[in-house]
Amino acid sequence: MRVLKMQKENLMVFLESIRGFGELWGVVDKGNRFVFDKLDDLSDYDFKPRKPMIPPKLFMHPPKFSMFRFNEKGYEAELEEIPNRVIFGVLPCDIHGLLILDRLFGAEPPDPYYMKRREKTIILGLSCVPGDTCLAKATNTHVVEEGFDLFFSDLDDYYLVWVGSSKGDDLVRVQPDLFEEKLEYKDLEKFIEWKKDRDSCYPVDFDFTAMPDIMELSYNSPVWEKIGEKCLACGSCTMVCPTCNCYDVVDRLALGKFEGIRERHWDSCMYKEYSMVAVGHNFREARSQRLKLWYTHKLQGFIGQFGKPSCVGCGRCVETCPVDINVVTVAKALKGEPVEAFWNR
Amino acid sequence: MREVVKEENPFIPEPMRIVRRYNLIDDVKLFQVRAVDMERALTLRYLPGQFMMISIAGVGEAPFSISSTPSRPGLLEFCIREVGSVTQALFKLKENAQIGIRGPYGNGFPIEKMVGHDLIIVMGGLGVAPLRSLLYYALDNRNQFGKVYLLYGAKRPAEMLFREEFLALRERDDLECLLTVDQDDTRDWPCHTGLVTSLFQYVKGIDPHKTYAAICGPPVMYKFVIGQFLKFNIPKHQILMNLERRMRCGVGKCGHCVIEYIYTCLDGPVFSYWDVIHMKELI
Amino acid sequence: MKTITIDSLARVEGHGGITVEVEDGRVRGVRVNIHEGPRLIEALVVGKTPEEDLNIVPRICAICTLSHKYAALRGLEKALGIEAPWKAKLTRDLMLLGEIMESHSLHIFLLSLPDFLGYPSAIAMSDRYAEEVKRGLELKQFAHRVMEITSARMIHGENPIIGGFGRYPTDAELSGIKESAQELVGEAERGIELLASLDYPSFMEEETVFMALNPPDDHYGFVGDGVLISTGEERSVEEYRELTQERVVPHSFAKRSRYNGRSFTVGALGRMILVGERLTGRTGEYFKKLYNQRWKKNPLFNNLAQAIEILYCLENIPELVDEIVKLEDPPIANPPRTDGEATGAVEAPRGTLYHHYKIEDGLISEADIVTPTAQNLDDIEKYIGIAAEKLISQGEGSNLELGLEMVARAYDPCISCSAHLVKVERR
Amino acid sequence: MDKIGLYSFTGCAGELLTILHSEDELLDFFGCAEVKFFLMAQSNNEEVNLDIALVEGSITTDEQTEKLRGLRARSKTLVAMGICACFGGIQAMRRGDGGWEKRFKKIYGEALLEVDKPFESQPLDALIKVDHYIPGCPMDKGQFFSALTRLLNGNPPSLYRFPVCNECKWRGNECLLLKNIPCLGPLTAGGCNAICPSYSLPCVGCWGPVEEANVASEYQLLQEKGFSGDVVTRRMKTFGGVRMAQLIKDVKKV
Ligand SMILES: Cc1cc2nc3c(=O)[nH]c(=O)nc-3n(C[C@H](O)[C@H](O)[C@H](O)COP(=O)(O)OP(=O)(O)OC[C@H]3O[C@@H](n4cnc5c(N)ncnc54)[C@H](O)[C@@H]3O)c2cc1C
Ligand code: SF4
Ligand code: SF4
Ligand code: SF4
Repeated sequence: MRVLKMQKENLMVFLESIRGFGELWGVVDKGNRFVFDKLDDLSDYDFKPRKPMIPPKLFMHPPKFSMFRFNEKGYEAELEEIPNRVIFGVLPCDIHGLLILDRLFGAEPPDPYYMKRREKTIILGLSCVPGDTCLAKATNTHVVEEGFDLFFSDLDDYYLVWVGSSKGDDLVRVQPDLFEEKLEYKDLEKFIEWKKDRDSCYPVDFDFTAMPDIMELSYNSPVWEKIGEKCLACGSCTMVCPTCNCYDVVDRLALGKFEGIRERHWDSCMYKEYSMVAVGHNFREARSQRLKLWYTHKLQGFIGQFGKPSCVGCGRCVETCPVDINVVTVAKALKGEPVEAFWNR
Repeated sequence: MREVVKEENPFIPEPMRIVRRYNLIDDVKLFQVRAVDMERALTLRYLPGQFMMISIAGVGEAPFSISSTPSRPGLLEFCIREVGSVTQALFKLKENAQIGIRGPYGNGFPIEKMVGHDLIIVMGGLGVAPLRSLLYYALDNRNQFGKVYLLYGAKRPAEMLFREEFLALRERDDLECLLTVDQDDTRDWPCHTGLVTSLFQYVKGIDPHKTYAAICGPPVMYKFVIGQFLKFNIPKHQILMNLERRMRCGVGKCGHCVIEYIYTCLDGPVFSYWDVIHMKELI
Repeated sequence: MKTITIDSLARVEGHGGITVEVEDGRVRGVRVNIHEGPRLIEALVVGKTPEEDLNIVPRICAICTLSHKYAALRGLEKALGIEAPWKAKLTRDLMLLGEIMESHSLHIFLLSLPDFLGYPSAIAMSDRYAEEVKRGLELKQFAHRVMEITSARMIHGENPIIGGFGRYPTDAELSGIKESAQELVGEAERGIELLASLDYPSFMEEETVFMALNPPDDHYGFVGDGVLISTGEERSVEEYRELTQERVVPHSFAKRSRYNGRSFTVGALGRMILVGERLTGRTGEYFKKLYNQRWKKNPLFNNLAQAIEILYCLENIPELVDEIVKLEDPPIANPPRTDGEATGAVEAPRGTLYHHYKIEDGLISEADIVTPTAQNLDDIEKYIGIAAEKLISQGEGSNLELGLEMVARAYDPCISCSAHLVKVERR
Repeated sequence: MDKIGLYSFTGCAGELLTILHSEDELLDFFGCAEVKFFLMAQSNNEEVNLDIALVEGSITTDEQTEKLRGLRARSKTLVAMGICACFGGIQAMRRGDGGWEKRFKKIYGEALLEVDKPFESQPLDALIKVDHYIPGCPMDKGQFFSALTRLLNGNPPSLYRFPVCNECKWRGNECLLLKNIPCLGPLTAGGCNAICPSYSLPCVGCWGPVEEANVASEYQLLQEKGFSGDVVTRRMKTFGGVRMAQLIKDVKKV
């Protein structure tokens, strides 16, 4: 992969220079929460890595949008209003999240809503330092090789910039003098040093490789009942998970004339109605069954099919679930390790 | 213009017309549907066991098995029970009304593998919907299959779907058509009375390893029927069943039909008993 | 004897009616019967925290939800010894302007105008008077935005809390409404002119007593701690019990008020009469031009007073916004104590609204709420009586319903009552 | 064209006002159906057979009970709007504690009322069959029109059936429960766009309980966070009406 070097002070100039490629977005600190917001003014933006509450899936797969309109004459897709966007500061785990969603939405037949938005979104990745809840090393998603256009590795006074796509290359070519083509040996050395350092500070280390077997064996484990009893079925875990994609669909009509939209909005497998079918039969009436689905889906099914979990280790469920039901506590409990969690009290 | 959008957008339904509708029983109707575009109507290909998403603008979408056989192109048939909003809206539509359809979706029956085998088709209640397609496919391509058994159970004679059609099938000598009702409240039911499993006594002379079994019906039925097949020594991967799950997209995106990481809409709705054994949630 | 029934003068909050008994052309009795089922809100908030009270009391009435919120806040904060940050105070004033304007434009354009112009509803009116209906809707919609950005939603917004706000409106939101306010001034003026051009019949004219809060610094406004009375006195809001002397009447779930044995009127008309002279700017000019002695006798002028107040709101919102954006978001003020007793009052769209609380150990032990409509009911009865007598003596039998209804509606007692049908039963 | 009627019982009129406040839709609203009864907006009202009756408010007197029964009898579809109609509203928050008479006396004293026989607040479905529920205090105008347009087309409404937390996350809010703020989002029907948490304020439950409210778990959670059981149940009951009272009772039984 092409790797360049950029002095830190050039980043702002660079981002200003590529505004022509689309709206510039980044993660901002809104007092007590991190969210994606438009960066219209970079003058007091600090370009620090931050983990937004809602992962970047929301750009490709918005919480709620209209799929198409209909009227007496028929259906017409609503795809045209998608803006070009440049997202700065996407973290490695979230890039992995997008790769998993790419696989799902890109599979035959590709989902045009996701694909179109993905196509129109430029991903500028940014290296991070793990926080208290990050477990990306355990899921092997702390490094990225694809899924971005440019990736900025922060080495204190400069960035190493990995060019991950032809569009990324276009970006670099807008003002090539902002980048240094030639990397010296000590740059790579520094990078390796940095990586070693960073990898050593993941607070959560957990071995997921055995999970499929453990899940298989713990199908009847009392853990499921226990977490099912405490789960609030609030769905927060699924909303914040970078690889959760479930959605529901409703038709909405206009008043007074036959015209309307088909709306797609995020849904959660934690909700009771999720698996309900005709005549009220529910395949997952109990919360424990729904939780089991989530965890088999993330930690068993995906590993079985693609060799890795569909958990990307971002730690959001760890941060989000009010009753401490998350990949770490559940996986530990299934392995028979002691767990200190609300649901276990 | 819309053609282009449609081609790249699998969520936009194609316009189709209800050609005819028949009352089968109280809350079940048969809908005959044809693509508005005649060429599309004649070239639409599908497999028995596949399903389509029927869309009523302003109400929503729901998956329905195709009940007609691909061996008779032109018309699509759906056998539909009125249970909720989409089906209610559909039941209100008159002949010639336009609806939207997407599909066909799902794996369908592995016809290529089934060719050359004996067939035992077991259906209960609305389980007719997908299996009728398989049945007529086999009858239309009669020489490709060995023995063909049809076992169908309904609660009462009045609740038997396609009753006249199936009663007539009993006249055929290339098909063993076994019909039963749990209870004969009419007192002139010409066939068997008893649960569908009790029909197995009439299934004779099949070579289990050269037999495919197909089941569809209410969830309670599977266990008992599968038990019978196992007694016959039919290999587990040759026992096939159509499953139902909630579905919003039909193309593996919305997540509702997922079991572990298996999407019922992509990898199903036809599964083998072997799948069921290693995927606990399947039935 | 015949009985005239205004069948469904629904609510102060809900359902009721007006019965007029007439014998030999003389009115024997007028009764505003409030059948609205009782909700016992004042009893329900006992044992709750002040925060919970703030969730509950706005639900007394969806039209004056923010007035209730504000009056309760004033009472509760006073009781707990909280000095709300200045920015909170100004933002609350802004939200109240929004509510007053919204309520007035709804009342004038959708409920009252159809009467004057001879239509059953604003919708029916919208063919010929599309302009007017559109104007009303535009003013209303703007007022909604003010309510939304300050309180978080159109009805029952929870954003105003003890000691401040959950989140203050952003500068962008504020400057947005400032701009729109300036754009709408012309619409409000055309509204005043339309109302000024109407014919105000005089069949019920008689003087009465008016009350309104006395806004500080000789300004016009809707918040204050003193009550001005048209008899020339000024009292403190803490004396509200004496001022309103609530009593229960057998024919109504709504309580009644009298001052020194006399019925009285609160609301836009009262405010104009008592503090209208303090108005400045375009609003002041209109007041000077239009105000006259008939206003003191004729409740129908409440409509005109409301129209002038709409302009007042529009003229004041930009100034208020300018002041608010200058201030940093302050932290939420915490209560220094957990016990206390106090009365808070604001001018709601329909008049003075009192919230009195006693708090012990952080929980409310007593609550008393006096709504403007409860205060106005006796005067409504009085004016309906006069009107009925006069109209009957003039042989205006056919216009009786409309006449009585217009009187009731002028008070804008609460929205539903103002749109109801009058039935005359002749026995 | 469908005949519809809008009725109001004991409450704050929040639902009918929500409709009246829909400036953009108001004219279309009156154009899309024959509005036979809407006291708040028109004076030419008629009590006739209806295709759709839209009812707000709870029932608190004998006269209202009679009226509601009559309305049910002449309406093909009856929709309860707002938590007063759906669950009894805030005036039902203490239902069943036996103290209603006392509270009534507290407000009205011993004065003899001739009006109508009042009783403690009841949701509509305690007295008649309700076909559809639109929760909220007040209901959301978008949800209302979405339900209405579907009904006018002869289809059942399709309202959100998830808790407040869903939309709260759509809006990227950090969960208040994690900050020890007693948010009732997980127990409360969604559809309000998670307004309160988006203003850093706890959900007070004003939309009434969501279908699957895990009361026991939230109760325990809030207790662990230092809120007394009293405070927690009081909060849950404020807007939860008879449904929440039932849920709490069920938990206590276990
Ligand atoms: C692959 C596949 C093939 C199928 N083939 C057929 C077929 O051939 N024929 C056929 O008839 N069916 C078939 N089905 C089932 C069919 O898809 C469902 O019956 C259909 O989705 C019902 O749609 P609806 O909109 O009418 O019902 P919905 O309105 O979605 O209601 C469905 C059920 O959901 C529940 N529900 C919905 N709303 C509420 C509410 N407000 N409160 C409580 N519960 C509620 C109820 O239990 C209701 O019965 C198939 C399903 C699958 C997955
Ligand atoms: S696991 Fe936690 S976050 Fe997810 S639904 Fe349950 S309580 Fe909510
Ligand atoms: S539900 Fe809320 S908004 Fe509706 S009437 Fe009751 S208190 Fe008012
Ligand atoms: S803040 Fe409240 S509504 Fe939002 S996720 Fe947390 S509990 Fe749910």
